[in-house]
Amino acid sequence: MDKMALFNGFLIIFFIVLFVLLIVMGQTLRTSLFLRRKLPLAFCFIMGVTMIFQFFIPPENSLYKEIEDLSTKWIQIISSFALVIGLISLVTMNFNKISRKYEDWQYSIVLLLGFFITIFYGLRDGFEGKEFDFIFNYMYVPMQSTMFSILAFFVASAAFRAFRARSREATLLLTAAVIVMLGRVELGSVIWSYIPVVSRYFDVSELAQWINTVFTTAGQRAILLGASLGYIAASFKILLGIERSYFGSEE
Amino acid sequence: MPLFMLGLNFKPVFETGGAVSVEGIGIWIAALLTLGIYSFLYKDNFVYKFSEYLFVGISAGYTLVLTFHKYLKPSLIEPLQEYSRDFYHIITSSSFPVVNPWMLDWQTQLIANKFGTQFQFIFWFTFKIFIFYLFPAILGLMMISRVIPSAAWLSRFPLATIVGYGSGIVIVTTLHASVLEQVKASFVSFAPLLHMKGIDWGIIAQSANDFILVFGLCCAIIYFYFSAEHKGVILGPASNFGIWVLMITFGASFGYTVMARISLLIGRFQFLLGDWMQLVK
Amino acid sequence: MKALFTIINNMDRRYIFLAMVIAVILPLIKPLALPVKITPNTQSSFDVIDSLAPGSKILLSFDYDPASSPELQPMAKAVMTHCFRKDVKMIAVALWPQGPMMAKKAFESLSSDPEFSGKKYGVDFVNLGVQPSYVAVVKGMGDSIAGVFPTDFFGNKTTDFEIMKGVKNYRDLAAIFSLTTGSAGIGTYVTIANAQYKTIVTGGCTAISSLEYYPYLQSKQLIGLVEGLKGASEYERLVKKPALATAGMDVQAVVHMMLIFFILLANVSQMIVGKQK
Amino acid sequence: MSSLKFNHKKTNYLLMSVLLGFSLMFTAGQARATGEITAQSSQTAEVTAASAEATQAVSVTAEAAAAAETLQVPDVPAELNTGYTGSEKHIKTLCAHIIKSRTLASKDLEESEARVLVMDSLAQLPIEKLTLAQIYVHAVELGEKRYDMSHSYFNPKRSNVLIAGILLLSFIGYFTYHARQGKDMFIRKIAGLSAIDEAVGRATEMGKPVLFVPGIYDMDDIQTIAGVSILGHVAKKTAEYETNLLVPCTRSLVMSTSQEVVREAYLKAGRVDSFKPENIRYLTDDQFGYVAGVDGIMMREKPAANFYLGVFFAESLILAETGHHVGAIQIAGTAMVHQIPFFVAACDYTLIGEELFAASAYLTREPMQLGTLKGQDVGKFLIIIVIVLGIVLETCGITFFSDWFITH
Repeated sequence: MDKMALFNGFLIIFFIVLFVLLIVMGQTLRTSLFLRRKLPLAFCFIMGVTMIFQFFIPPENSLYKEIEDLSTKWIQIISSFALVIGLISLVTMNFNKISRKYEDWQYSIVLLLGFFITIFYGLRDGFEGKEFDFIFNYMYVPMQSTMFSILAFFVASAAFRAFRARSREATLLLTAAVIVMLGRVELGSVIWSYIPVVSRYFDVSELAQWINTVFTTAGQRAILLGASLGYIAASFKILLGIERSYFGSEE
Repeated sequence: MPLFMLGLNFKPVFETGGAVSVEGIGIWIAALLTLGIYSFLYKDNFVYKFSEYLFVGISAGYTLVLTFHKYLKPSLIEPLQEYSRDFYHIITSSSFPVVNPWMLDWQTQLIANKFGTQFQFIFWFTFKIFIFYLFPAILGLMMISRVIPSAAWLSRFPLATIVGYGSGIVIVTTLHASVLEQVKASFVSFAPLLHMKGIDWGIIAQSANDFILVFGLCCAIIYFYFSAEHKGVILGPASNFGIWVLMITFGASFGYTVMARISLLIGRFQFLLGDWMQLVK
Repeated sequence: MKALFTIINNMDRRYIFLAMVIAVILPLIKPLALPVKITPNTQSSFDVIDSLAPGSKILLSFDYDPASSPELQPMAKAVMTHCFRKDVKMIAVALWPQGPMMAKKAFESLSSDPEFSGKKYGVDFVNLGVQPSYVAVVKGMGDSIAGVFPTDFFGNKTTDFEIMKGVKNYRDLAAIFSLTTGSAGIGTYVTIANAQYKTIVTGGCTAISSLEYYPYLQSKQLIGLVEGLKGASEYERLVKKPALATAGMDVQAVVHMMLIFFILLANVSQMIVGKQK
Repeated sequence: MSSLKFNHKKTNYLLMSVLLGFSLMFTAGQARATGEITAQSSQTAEVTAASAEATQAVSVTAEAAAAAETLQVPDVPAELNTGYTGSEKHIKTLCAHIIKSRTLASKDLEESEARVLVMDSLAQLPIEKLTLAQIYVHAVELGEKRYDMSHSYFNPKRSNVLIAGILLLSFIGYFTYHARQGKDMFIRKIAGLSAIDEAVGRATEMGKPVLFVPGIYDMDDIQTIAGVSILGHVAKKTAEYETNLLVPCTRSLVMSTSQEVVREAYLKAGRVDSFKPENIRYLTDDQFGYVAGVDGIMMREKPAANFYLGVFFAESLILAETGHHVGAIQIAGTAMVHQIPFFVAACDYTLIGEELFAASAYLTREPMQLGTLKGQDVGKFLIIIVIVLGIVLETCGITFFSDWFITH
């Protein structure tokens, strides 16, 4: 047990030293255009091609699993580290807000309290801790599902505002929506039966089903196929370094 | 108590013995936070601000806890501990059992003199640790180097790695799962219509549906055509019809989703009216 | 007139929200029991229980967890209500780890109802808990139920209960009702209990997984299937005790109609206001 | 946004080497899949030698091993315990069982392949007194050997993906590199993208900020990257007009990338001093926590132009409705099929699916990017042709074409 603590301490010091070394390296080498521009693109290319290669390896070959494991581990580790910058930004921003007494600074205290208490219990006890469980079950989950359920209200207000027959397209949109909504519930069929002529020839739930199987399939498939081409072309541009605006500055 | 006069019977915070009930307090907190978030629908107010900031704080904390326990620990810290311990045991030839299967394999090979010298063993060990754990960790540290502006360019390496990973996977998986599958699903057969004897309305209706589906699909694809103006004999009407198909699709899937959204709302109100106010059983 | 429609046309969205809240709360507190078409699957599932003689025993299997409880818990309560009324006795088991908790909640909620105050645990209902490895459990019960579940969920000896007198295995049961989500459940009972012991199997499942069981329905290995919240509301309607499922379906119907009404209202007001402009 | 000097020659070599690599893999894979490659047999030889050693060492364990080995023989379905008569029905049942057998089930064998296995086993087994079970056991063993791909580097079942990929990518690649010769290409108007300038301009007039939401996924999703590249364009405009730009993020990688992109845009506009990194902030990784935070920002900062570009799920409508409530002009774009309807209903402009990916080309008008777009268009044309061809063949009862599209 003691040795483990020693090792963990060593690990932390090791990473700190590594970090300092990296910073020093970063500052001394920052003029190298090869390192700044070409090498990252090479990383991107190699990573992408490896993933494509992995896809074509038969799953029985142990290499398939190894590349999969390795790459997911890499991504997990990198994004775990990356989270730190986000959290640093969150915490410093709210600290600034409190110390400079910006508008609504009191709420930032709530935010930081919530943040640090959750981290404290979460890191101390893992997911099994009683306090963490309380925070999770009685604060996190209810707020999450409440925020999700707000959607129902917005569906109503968006329908009221947007589904107006201003143009031919909008009319199609609202007609399809109304028919499908009628077809989804029993009461809809009852109301539908009061509509003269049409109701004698079409059952509303069947009509809704028909719209779904014919038009929705066609429309969604078209979007999917188009988007797939977009995906492929964009990935192609990224892998070859044609699209690299996500790097930001060129210099 | 005016609430009792209204016939309301809220979840008690205290148990019958007088002890504080954790569940009772929890339900009260959850209910108040729920109402706090709903109050946003009326207008922005201090209760909502309180719930919002608390929610952001707790969920950011939860993200960190989750990342640490589910990703960082099992994929970096624990393996490093395990490997180093095993390495120490092997190098010192101690009697402690080696845990890691990979290291166990190497140990048996070392003992059987099949691995080569101890130097070679140390080399391969370092190599493996480097590839699996140190390299991604260095990339991660490079990401953190963003806090120092003059070394911020280092963060391009991890960024490029992640972007490359995503792009590589996306090319093959969309081809595999979207393009080929969706194209194949569009191969409808009109053979029943050709071989129909007499007039069978079922077959005619099926074929008509199939035709509308494929025609609508092609027109909607044409709507996405970029390198020509949507005018003329073919492109104009086709892309127009394509837009109609898309609009019907949007309307229908809007209408279709309403039910699922309301279910969520029902769930929340069942909690408020049932668990908290104990009005609904 | 025009002024009215102008107001409606630019109505504050908060009125819509208010209407929404009312449309959700009212049916929840007092179910409206709007018309429901009983589907043949629910009807035949109901008929299985309805045709049992008083005093006969069924196996009620709780094969779900809290995630599916919004759909399956009302269903469980409806079936239990039906059984209590017909004086059919229930042996509750579970193939999912959290199933026994669901069974416990359902029994507690029903036994607090004055209608069923005479129903006793161990006489009319028993909760045998859960055992791991569901295929082995379902197979084992063909030999001896008490052998697979030596104690109930609370640790009492199974054979001591009055309800277990004269019950050894599937042959002593009138039917099996499985409330299923996921892999363990109806499928397991059909392929083992029905195929080998010819016990009648019926059940209910979540709306998403219902298609899976249609082949069994066609081959008559599964008699009746209560599908999702809609099926549960139909079952509640059949036992004439509207509760959560009915309320849920009522809310759905009311809100859907309300939305359509709002859309129509918006279009009418738009037309009137737009024309006179 | 960036006028790159790109070394096309080198990229050409890269492209060629990738294609070359694939074709090598393909040939190697074919050779392995069909062939009894020497490495494989030597491997088996090794295994047998090893097991022989074991037998010599401890004979008792060898017996146990043998017993274990008989257990490993595929459990024969009871249906097969009858004599083989050579009838078609027998062969059919054999094939059906072989396809379903425990070890071969994962290989997705076709019936014709199973039939070949049966025929080969018949050729190798003695003819007298054969039972179906014997044939079954032999065929499954044969199949295990033949379809063992643990040493192959190419999965022939996925060759359709490879061919489709090479086809599409070569179109896209051809037009991309063809375009750089300076031919100006036409691109149709995309309303949502043309409205960006107008929206930012309106925000400036009203003296209110601009809000940009880059979706809820990380940088490894292409939609996020497309969104971030549009962010660069929006930032350029806000820098020119000196309008505040708010970018709340749900992933810290996206946050740091956005900061970099926006800083670059301000740098190019010569307004570095008005760049505020604290406006590009991280909230939380949680989907709804993020939505709560963004809603709060909208209610308090009252932006006049909202952009939602990237991956969106259920939060799409929550954001768009709140944004409309505060009176912002809203431009959305996503390829998430199920969320587009909500954006269409609640936003002023929506980029549907592929239009989001076309944005980069549309806004920068770089020849290479436009070329890629042209390649995509040819891809669409190709898909329509393939669908029509497939329908014609299917109607004529010819199935090989549609069979080729089956994915494994």
